[in-house]
Amino acid sequence: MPNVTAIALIPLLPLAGFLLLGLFGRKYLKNSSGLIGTVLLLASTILALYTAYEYFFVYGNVGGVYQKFVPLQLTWLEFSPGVSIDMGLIIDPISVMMLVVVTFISLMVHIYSLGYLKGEERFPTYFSYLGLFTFSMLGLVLASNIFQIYIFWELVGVSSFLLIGYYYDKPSAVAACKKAFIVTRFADLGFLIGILILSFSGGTLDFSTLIERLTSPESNAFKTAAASTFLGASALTWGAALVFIGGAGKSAMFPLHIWLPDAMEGPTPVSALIHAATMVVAGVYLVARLFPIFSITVPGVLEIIGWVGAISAIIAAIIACTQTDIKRVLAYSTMSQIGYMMFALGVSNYGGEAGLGYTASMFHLFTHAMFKALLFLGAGAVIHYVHSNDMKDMGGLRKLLPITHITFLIACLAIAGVPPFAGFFSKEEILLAAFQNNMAIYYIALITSGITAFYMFRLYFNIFWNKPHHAHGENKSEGGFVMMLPLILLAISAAAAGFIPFGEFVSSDGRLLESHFHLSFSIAPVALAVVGIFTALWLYKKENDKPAKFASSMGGAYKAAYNKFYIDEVYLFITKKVLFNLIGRPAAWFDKNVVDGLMNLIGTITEYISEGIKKIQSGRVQQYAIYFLGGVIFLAALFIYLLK
Amino acid sequence: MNEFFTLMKSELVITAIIFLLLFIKIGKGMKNDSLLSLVQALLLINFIVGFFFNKEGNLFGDMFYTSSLIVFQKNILSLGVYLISLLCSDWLKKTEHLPEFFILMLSALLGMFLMISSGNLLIFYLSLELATIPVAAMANFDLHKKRSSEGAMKMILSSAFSSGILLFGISLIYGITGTLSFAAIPGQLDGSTLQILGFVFLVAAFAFKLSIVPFHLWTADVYEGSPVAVTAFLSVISKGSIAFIFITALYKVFAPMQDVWYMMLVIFAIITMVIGNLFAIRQQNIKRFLAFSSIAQVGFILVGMSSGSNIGITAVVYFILIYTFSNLAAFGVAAVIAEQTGKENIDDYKGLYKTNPFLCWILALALFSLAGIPPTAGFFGKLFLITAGATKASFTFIIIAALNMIISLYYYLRVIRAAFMDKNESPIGKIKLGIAVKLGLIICAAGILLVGLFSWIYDYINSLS
Amino acid sequence: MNLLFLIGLPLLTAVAVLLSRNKQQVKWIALAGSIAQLGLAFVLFFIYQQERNSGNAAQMLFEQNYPLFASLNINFHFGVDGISIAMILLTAFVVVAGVLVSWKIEKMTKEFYFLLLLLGMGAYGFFISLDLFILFFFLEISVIPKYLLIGIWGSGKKEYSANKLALMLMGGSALILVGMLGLYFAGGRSFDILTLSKATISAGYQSLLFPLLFVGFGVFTALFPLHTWVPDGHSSAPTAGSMFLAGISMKLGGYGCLRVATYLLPEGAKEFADIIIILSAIAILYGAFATMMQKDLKYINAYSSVSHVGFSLLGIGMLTQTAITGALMQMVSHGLMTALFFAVIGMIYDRTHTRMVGDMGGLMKKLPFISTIFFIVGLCSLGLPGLSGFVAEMTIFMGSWQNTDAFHRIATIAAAMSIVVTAVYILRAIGNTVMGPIKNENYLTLKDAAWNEKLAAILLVAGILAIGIVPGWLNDLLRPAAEEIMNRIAGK
Amino acid sequence: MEPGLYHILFLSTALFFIGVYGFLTRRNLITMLMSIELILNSVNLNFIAFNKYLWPNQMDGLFFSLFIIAIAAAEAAVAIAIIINLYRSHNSIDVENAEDLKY
Repeated sequence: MPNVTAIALIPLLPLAGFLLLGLFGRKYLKNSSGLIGTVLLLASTILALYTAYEYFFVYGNVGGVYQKFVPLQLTWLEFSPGVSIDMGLIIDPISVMMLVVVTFISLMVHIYSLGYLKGEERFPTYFSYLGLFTFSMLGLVLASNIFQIYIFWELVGVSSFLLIGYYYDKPSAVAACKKAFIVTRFADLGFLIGILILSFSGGTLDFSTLIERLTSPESNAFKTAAASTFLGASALTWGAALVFIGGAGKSAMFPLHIWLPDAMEGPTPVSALIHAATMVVAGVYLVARLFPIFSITVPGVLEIIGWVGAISAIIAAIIACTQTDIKRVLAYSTMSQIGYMMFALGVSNYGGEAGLGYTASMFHLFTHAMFKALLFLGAGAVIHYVHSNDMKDMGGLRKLLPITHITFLIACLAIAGVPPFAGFFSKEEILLAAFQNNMAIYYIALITSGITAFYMFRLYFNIFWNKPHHAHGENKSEGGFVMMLPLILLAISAAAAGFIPFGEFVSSDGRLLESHFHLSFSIAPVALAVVGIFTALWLYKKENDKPAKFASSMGGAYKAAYNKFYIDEVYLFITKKVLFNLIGRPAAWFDKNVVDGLMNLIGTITEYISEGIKKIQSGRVQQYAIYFLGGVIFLAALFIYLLK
Repeated sequence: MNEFFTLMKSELVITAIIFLLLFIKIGKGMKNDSLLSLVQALLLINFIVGFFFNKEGNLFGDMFYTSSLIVFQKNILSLGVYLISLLCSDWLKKTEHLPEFFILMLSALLGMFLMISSGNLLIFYLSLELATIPVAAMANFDLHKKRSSEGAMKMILSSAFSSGILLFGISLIYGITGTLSFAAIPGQLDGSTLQILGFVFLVAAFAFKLSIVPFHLWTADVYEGSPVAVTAFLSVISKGSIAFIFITALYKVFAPMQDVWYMMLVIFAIITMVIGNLFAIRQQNIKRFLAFSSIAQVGFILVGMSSGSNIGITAVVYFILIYTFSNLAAFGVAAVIAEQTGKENIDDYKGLYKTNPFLCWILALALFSLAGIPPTAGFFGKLFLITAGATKASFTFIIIAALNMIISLYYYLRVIRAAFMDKNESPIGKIKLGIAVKLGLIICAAGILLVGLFSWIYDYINSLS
Repeated sequence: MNLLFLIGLPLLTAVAVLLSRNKQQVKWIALAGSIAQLGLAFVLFFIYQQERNSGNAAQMLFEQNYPLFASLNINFHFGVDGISIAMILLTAFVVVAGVLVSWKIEKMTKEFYFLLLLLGMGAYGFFISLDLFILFFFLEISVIPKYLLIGIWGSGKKEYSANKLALMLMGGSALILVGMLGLYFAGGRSFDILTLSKATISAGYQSLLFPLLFVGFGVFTALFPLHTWVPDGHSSAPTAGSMFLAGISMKLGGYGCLRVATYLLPEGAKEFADIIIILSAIAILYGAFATMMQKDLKYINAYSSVSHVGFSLLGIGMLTQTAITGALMQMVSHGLMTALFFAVIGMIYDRTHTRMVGDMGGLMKKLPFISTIFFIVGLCSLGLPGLSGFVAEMTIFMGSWQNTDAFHRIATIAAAMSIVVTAVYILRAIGNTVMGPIKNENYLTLKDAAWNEKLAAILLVAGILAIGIVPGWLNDLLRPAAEEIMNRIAGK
Repeated sequence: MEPGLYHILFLSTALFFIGVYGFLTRRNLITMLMSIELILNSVNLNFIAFNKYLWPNQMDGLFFSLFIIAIAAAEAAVAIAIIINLYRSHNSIDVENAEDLKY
């Protein structure tokens, strides 16, 4: 049986770190803060690994099926009998897997940050934010209740907001964090309404009950939900679709991805943690969590998911080829890889062999976390060295940054899907799943993997080869042990993670799913990857004008891609022009002039009248007498004629 | 014989004081200060005496009639007179004809007493004139001020005119019913046209004295023209007395015509409140301002009166008690300021708080009480008036009444704003308050704050009516 | 326990303040008094819980009934249920905070604190009275303090705002008064809420009285389109004044809308529910959008108050138990939040001497504490989990969704949209003031919060967190009362 | 023929309105006062007539008219005094010159 205290401690330790450093860090723990945070996280990492071991090898598997445990569930807020927000811990394959990923990556980032942000003014604040983020992410992962996941969802959002805006005096950073928060918030609106619909039709907020009620065709909850339709789609479909919008927002799926590239304004380790490995895959995790419901909705929300994922994957890949800011390149590649995971879910089905996509998606999530974190941290090391994000300031660094160079190369090979690195296996399964279900998506994926290889190596060559580096005077080392250790560890896992028989642990229905390889199948993608790599080699190995020519030959297409297909501009138009000028300004004006004006008008009218009637008081006794008589006559007439 | 003394005791006391003053006048006379304090003492005695050996009964064949309620009303009036003598002592000290002033004021008071307890149209008419003519003379007491004499002229002429109308009405009623006694008239009434005509003429006179729109036009001019003491007397004492007798007239004498006068009261109430408020909004002179505000207050009194039941009587009497305190407090402040600085405009009050916080708080209390805002007693007074008016449950009427409270609040706030908030480089200087004035103001403030919370007062009045 | 303490203690404090000699004395007496009130409120809270746990299921606890105007059947009738307790706690918190933040008041300190405490007393009295007349008395009693506080210690076009506020509120009270009298005569000459709640009033008569009472109280709680006193009033008032206005006074209105209008006139409520929903939905969105355009921090919060209070009215209009509970939670939450917001704005203003968002920037560097509080309250206002706003709003949404028809659903979704707009304007405010580069060199010399400001802020934050992190207690407090109201509406 | 009630009532009413008319139109304060006397006298006529023709067994009307005459005298006395004082300050007894107090 799961060990509640151990599991509960996993998120609580980072929380403790957050409180400790947040309250006292600034004054008392200025120097020790980094260490405290790291140690606490180390502890929870160990706990997570322990939990994972226990679950997968001791108690988790009952009769060949990985069970779903809810060892702890406290009522937090009861809306009405049966419908309540519970704070619980859920233990099942994906949550345990995520526990490991989150804690491990977070630990790496903590260690790395010790070096990366050394001598920072707000060192404690930074680590407290990291703690907050890790806590909320773990809470999200462990959520046993759909509203609980929403709560931590929001918390994750705000901690990412804080971390992106860590350099709060940089206007671009402020803009970026606002953008990130608002865009995801907009998506969360969908999520919220989705929750309302699902919980109302399910009559509960608890995941297990909800899924059970909404997926068993004979339960009346399912019947009513399926029966009550709006705009041709059943309540169930609407709920699932809206929930997915939330997920798409967090996972930067097209067209809600615009915040992700800007989010790179944050410190690089943060990007590695939040915007590569953990938070951005929350959307995938959410869909996986509610997968049974998604898988039975008609018309299939899964199809939407699949297409959204595929489109995001390819668009992001194309844009990535044109960017020169290395972090932005990585950001788009992240988006593209998450696209993979999404459509992998989209092409999957619930249960058995058909559930391959699900497993593949989770697998890719796992490996991607490793190598993408590695890439970011490597990029961080580079940036730390050259003090710039831009490719043109780099080149020929392989001598100066040997370790970074090697690890980065491994990561590139991994993401490019070159065997035997991790990316190869996971991507392989995804392609297989797509191949089995949806050819169109399969081809898109195939092309994308080629492009992926190309832009990753474009990046690699531009950083480490190309023009020789003009070392500007100082000749410092590449960041020291604390920064190199994470790189190495991650490199190892990025290289080795692929050999984990993932299907045995994680599958849509908890049953074993052995993944079998057909070499014939994997020829195409690998070949494409190699082609991509060699194109990159040919274009960028030496400094030359081929890329420029190439770009100009593409003409408009290149320009469009370079400008991210002008999606930002569209958003800008909607917000600035429509929201502010067409709604906000009129509303403010209306309030100031019409509503307020009415109130003042009443006053003015009163005074006007009182000015108008002042003549009555003429100051002449005789006039007064006339009014007197008038009154008398009026009364007499009234009572004698009218009221008789 | 003995009964004669107990029943008419207040009248007798007043008469005694009047004669005493006469002798003093005829005799070698007294210094103003000592005379003033003497009179204040006497008035206090008169007020206290009012509480003892009260009996219910009537004299001279129903011509004079008194009850504990009437006694209570008389006490309110004598309290009011006492307060005036305190609050205006600055001005009184300066007048060279102090005894005459008090003789006039007290004979007017005597007239009101008789009027309240009159049981016969003849006595009513006589006492009404007794209550009016001296006041006209008082209004002219600032002999050298043009405005004073103008105000007095307007008052005497218009009141003479109104009494002419009144008499015509009385003569008609006499012609129809053949009797003048309040007790006998109701039996004779059958609502014939001529009766209504007579009734309307009669009511017109009441309306004139109560300054109900459109019979109110003399009010503001007279108030502005006459000295503050007289204005206070007019706005509180004579209004109160007329209101009391008006109730008796409507509820007792013209009871058979209730549906007629209910209608009339509603109309009166509405236009009086509205016109009074609208005029008050744009007044600059504080006395004139208070004149119109008191007109509006009369409108509220009418709302209460329209109920036509005991609750109405109680509400009106209760309100007038509170109104005495509130209005006299306001007038008291106006009086000291006018007397010591000669300033009577609201704009002159700007920045008053800097120099005279005490006066300002009193003023604020008084005005909030007039506006009917808790914790002041005015809140209760107004609320009960409206409650009484609501017994007939005609919503529009009540809503109009309630909405008028907004306008009135608006102009009361104008004064408070001037006193508390507005900047002024040359505010009114520090004002020295004599013992008497201070005492008067404190009594008023106490009344404003406590009468509302001492709910037994209301219940007591209710038990009387 | 004797509820009269709740009125007596503030009164005593106020009198003591009047009698005290110098400014220091005034402040300390006021502080001590208000803290004592807070203590009293907590004592009341715990005793109440004990009573309930010991199975006392009476609708009102600690009832007291003294005849006041016997002949009119007006009584000093006091008693508390969960709603009152919650509101009393809120009031106590805000009063202490208000006293603390106005520590620096130099002009007419004595009068200031006197009026402040009087305002608090009015609120306490209002929340415990079960007799409409007394209720109305305490509602009106706050007019003088409000007017003078804004007019004397205010800023900007204060006289105008004070006038507007006083008059509009007076208008509200006028309507309430008429409705009250209508109830009085319809319910057999009684102002007693409990008696009236048993009385049977014809549906027609109810739908005549309900608008009067609801709109009347609505004016107090910024019911669209009668909210226009809110922006001017709040922005002109002194810091503590705004805190009291938005934190307490607006809640009087909401409480009245629920306890008097909806509870006593269920038929009327049913008839007008849709209109209420429409108005409040408009208020929510419209207020939010109007906020986006504001440049003055106080105006931002004032308009956002319009939007937030709209939620509680929406909850009332939805007429489901959950929604009403949410509405009440929103009142408490908004009270604490907006009070804190105004307090922070005041702190910033005292230092930068501007409230214009455009002129600030980078306050985080020099004012870390104040900025952090600003962050927290901003996040609370945009409904971040773990802070009170989230709990209240979600409860309202869940409750509203229980109405299955399209109209209610659409209204709910419309209201939900405001969470995005809220995020926009809050982040805009935060981004331009707390974050960003420092625009003005003078800001480099600013001093962070003093002890009194810190204390006030921490107090309110504690309240916000207490609701946000463990909402259960508040829920349990309010739910039974809401149930009672729903039973009456359902005609049980 | 001998006059009946209605003749007298007619006369008195006419007198009343003449008085009113005079009060409303005359500029001279004294004249206005006199027109008020006219009104009062018409009332006296009323009382006496009613008393004689309708209620002969009581004397109320007669007494009332006596009192009216007395009061009228007192009223006139005060009024004249005031008018004289007005003349002192305004140097005229024309009502139109005494219109400072208005609005």
